[in-house]
Amino acid sequence: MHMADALLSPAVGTTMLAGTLGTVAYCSRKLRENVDEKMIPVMGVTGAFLFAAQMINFTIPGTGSSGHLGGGMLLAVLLGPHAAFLVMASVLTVQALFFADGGLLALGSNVWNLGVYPCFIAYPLIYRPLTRNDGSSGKITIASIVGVVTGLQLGAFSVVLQTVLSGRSELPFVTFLLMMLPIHLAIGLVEGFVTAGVIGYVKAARPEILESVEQSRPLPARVRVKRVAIVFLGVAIVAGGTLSWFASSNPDGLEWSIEKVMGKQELSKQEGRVASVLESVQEKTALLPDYDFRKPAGAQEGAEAGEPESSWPAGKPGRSASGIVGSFLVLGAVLCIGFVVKALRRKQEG
Amino acid sequence: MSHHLVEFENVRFRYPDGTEALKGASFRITHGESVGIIGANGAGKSTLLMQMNGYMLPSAGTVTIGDLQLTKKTRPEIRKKVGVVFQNPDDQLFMPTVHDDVAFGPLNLGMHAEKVQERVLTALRTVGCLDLREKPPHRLSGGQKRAVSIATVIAMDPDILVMDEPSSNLDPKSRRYLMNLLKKFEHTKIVAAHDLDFILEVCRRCLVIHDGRIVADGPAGEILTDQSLLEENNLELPLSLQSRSVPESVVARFDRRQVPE
Amino acid sequence: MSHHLVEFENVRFRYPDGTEALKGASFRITHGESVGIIGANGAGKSTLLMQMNGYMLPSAGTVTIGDLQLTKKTRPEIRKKVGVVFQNPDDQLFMPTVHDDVAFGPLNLGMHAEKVQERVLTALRTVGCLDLREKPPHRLSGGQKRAVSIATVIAMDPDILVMDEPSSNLDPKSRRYLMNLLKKFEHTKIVAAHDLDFILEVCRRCLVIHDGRIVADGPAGEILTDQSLLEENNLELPLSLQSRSVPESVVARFDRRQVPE
Amino acid sequence: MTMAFDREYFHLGVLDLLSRRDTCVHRLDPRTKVIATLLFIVTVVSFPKYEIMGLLPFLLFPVLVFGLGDIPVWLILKKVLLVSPFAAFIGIFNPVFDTEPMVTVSGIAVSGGWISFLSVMLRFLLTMTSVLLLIATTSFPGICHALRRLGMPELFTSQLLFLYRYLFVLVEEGMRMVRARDMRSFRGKGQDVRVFVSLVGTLFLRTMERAERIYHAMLSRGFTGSMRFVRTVRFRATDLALLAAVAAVLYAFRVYDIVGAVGRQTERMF
Ligand SMILES: Nc1ncnc2c1ncn2[C@@H]1O[C@H](COP(=O)(O)OP(=O)(O)OP(=O)(O)O)[C@@H](O)[C@H]1O
Ligand SMILES: Nc1ncnc2c1ncn2[C@@H]1O[C@H](COP(=O)(O)OP(=O)(O)OP(=O)(O)O)[C@@H](O)[C@H]1O
Ligand SMILES: [Mg+2]
Ligand SMILES: [Mg+2]
Repeated sequence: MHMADALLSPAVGTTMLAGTLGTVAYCSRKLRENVDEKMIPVMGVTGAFLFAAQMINFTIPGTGSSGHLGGGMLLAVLLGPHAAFLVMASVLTVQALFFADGGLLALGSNVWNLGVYPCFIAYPLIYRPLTRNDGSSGKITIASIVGVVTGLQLGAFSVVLQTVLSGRSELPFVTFLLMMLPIHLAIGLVEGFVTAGVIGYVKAARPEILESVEQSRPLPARVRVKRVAIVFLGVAIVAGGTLSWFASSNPDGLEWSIEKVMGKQELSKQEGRVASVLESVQEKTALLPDYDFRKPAGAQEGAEAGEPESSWPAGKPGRSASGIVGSFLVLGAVLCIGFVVKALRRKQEG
Repeated sequence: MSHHLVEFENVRFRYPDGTEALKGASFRITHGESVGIIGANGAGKSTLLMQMNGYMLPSAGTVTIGDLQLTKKTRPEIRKKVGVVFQNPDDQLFMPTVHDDVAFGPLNLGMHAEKVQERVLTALRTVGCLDLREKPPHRLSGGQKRAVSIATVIAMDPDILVMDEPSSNLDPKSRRYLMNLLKKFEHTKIVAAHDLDFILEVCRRCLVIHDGRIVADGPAGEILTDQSLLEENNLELPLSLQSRSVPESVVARFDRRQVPE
Repeated sequence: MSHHLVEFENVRFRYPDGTEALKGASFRITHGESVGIIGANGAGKSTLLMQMNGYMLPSAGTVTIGDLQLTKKTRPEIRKKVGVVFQNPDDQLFMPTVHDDVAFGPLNLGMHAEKVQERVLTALRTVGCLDLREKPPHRLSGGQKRAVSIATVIAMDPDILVMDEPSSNLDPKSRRYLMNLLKKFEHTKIVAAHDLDFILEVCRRCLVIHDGRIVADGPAGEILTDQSLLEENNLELPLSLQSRSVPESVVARFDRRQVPE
Repeated sequence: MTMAFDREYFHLGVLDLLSRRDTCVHRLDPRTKVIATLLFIVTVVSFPKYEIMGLLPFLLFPVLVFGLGDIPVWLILKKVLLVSPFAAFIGIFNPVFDTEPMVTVSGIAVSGGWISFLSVMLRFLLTMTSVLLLIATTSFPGICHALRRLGMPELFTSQLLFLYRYLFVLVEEGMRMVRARDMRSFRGKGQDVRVFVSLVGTLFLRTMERAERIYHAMLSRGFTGSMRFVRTVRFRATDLALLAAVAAVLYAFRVYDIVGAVGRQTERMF
């Protein structure tokens, strides 16, 4: 699933963008160091390939609905993780621009969610170890499925986390998670199966392609254990931290979300707490703090707390009427400007 | 035998980006005819062929194949009647082996395994590629790929065979072989090509398409010798009809030959 | 002018998978010659051309270009002298606009921006594509792509121009335009093609390659009229030299014409 | 279903064609447009959850670009609508979870959820339109060069250019293969995973062969590892001025309650 601009707060959006840019820089440097310049056309054309492959649909057995390929894991196997990440980033960039899949700010989140996890977690930590000694098709299938599912679950988890941290959607964390994870488990199973199939196909026809990836980008055995441990530790800390923080603000997450579904009894206070924790975390971690920097006349102080007091003139009917009148006038003015500009252009050309 | 009829009535086709590739094409091809379609690059030949089995549906006008008018509903029926061979055989051969590829269509028609097997072998024998059946398509030569891609289509036993640029990238011998192969088929044949000599050899009738419209329709022998018509359409006389002065050196050699031998 | 020399001495080449595509090819092409290379699909034409600018180094034997023997070290020098036009222009036009693409080579030669600009414009003018310079390659027609890909090579001002199947997929008019373009060049030209009429028109000399070996070498006019030699090599007489009986209907029509007009 | 592939492809082509027009917007340095778009999006997105009125003035930006850049409005809006089911899907949960009445419009109480839903949809409209307008007024290579000169690694931007160049080639290749598959498939038979796998596998093998040939072509023309371009577009004073103006207006729209002010002013007049 693609994250979208409209669901992001600037803090979350720019943080993810920065993380993604950093990873792009890191991968580019890595590739510059180790790999021949032939990789430039190879990566570009492979990106185009993935783009085309994603447009091809197939029928998912038993359901009749159609699926398509995500591709992060596939590319990691075929090109190695660094090149694969850059290709994923490029494909998502093109999709963001030409198909408005997500948007420009959300591009950071999307590349992170769909690129980092398959390339730097699922591939090195799951796929490679599982297919290490022999690449029999059974092992490839298992490794692909486990790898893709893991990557997608992490991605889905991130989408939920980013959405909730942004605070634009009312979907409670746990409910959202319960929606996303099972869907992506199903998607992951299918995609893992397909990925294994394509890897097998390529391996049968041109084994040297896969061999060259494994040879030119070996994962040194000893360093790996350490790196694996570090990465896992990092992930665990982040995940654990997030979860415990949620747990602390909502002693029982599930109950909390059910309460929200049923109706909001005395939850406003808790929500306020969640939101204020959120805000303070954002302010501390983000490049661009997300506080409301508008201070209009008669505006509310302490607005940062929960955001519920918007500029929409709550309550007072008189003010809401003026708001509606103003809205229409502004819209009208904008449209008029549009027509005038178009007319002027026509005249200029004609 | 009305089921071998192909009829276009004022067919228009507009690509979603607005390019109007067909601007009202009308013609009627009856059973057993062999028809060449010629025209400049971008004239609309491939677009026209693509309407014939409903890959694209006309924006206006009607296409009738046999006794069925082409619509979304009749499309699957029509696809069984009309077999299309693409310009680039690589696009057509995507299964792991030649055998799988030829069996793909018949299997999708829901035939029995035995029947499929029979079809596959017959089709491969017809195009002379029986020995290649276990090979992966990407290991075939250009000419072999072409022959196999024709086999994939005739394995479905279509009434009408449609081909886009069948002779491109073949060496002269393979091209000749293909021509002879096509001449033997009794299907209705519709062939689009730049290789006018090929058309002249294989087809009895010829349509000229220009900017999405049929601008000439008649016996191949007449159309392909009408120099001014051809030149208006970015074409020229088939090479074998172009009067060519044999280079001097050659004449000299011919003389030499004739004397001693 | 020894720097325009191309000399192959007993060149062998084996692909990594073991296919021996060249089995000892020897020939010598001197300054200003135009040489056609013909042979069946898979005979080794493309492989031969790829040795000329060192994309592949011979497994045995030597290739000499000008006064340099081809080795890993001399390769960059040799690439400046030998310009290769590929069979598929899409592979050759890899930059986002025509201008960028034509400028790619000269920029890599380390020229000044102004000099590059001049080269680009001259090259595009030569092939008649000056107006296309801001277009992206995916918006060009087949003939335009071909012309531009030739421009990319001549912008580097090579001494030797090497082309693989330049006429494939072109409509007859574009093909004719290309022939006339090539006839005007004064470079040493080496052209591999299945289109024997094209070779007959553009080249004065002709090599026949069969299974990785040169089996004939001589004036194009002689080789291309030697029916038995051609047939041994999966080829046939150029179409324009094939005696063809014009269909009866056509003769009838010619008569009709000659009377009233 | 059969045409879905083609349709997507054609949309790609349409935007690509638009981006090559020649208007004052198209002529701006791509860097200006990329930065301005990002600023725009961040500003729009920075409004709190229940904001609606504050977002309205921002419509001025797309409207101006539509006009000055001569971009067909319906075409872009159609694309935005195509994407928005997803927006609606996530946003629609707001009214479900947030049912507390927030305002009363002519006697009907409207919950906060509906307001924030509306707000999300407005954001969608604004951000999606801005991205589509960016690509409709800036050629993709232009954007790549902009990214390069804004500090993106060269390796990344170079292969992005290749991706763009071969997008059209490979998507067409894929499209033809899908056609070939669909023409021999009946009632869904032949479109299963197994066929998909060999289709994609074949496409990948062809892709790698093509990459090989391209690399050869590059080497033949003296490629030594870095992609060079002749620079054409320059960052001019106009660009700087424009960027400053955009930033100022964005800031003003963000900080001042324009809709409210207009509304109150109008009310006072009557
Ligand atoms: N995918 C597409 N999107 C938009 N326009 C297209 C597309 N495909 C073809 N066209 C346009 O439709 C017209 C007809 O194209 P078509 O491919 O049918 O020509 P053709 O006669 O087959 O040419 P060629 O001899 O080069 O194969 C051309 O103007 C072409 O640019
Ligand atoms: N990458 C490769 N790996 C292994 N064998 C190859 C490769 N490329 C070509 N060959 C083989 O080398 C031989 C010569 O091929 P080449 O492409 O040079 O033929 P060609 O004369 O150019 O044929 P065509 O007319 O079809 O282009 C053929 O047998 C071919 O199968
Ligand atoms: Mg065509
Ligand atoms: Mg070849």
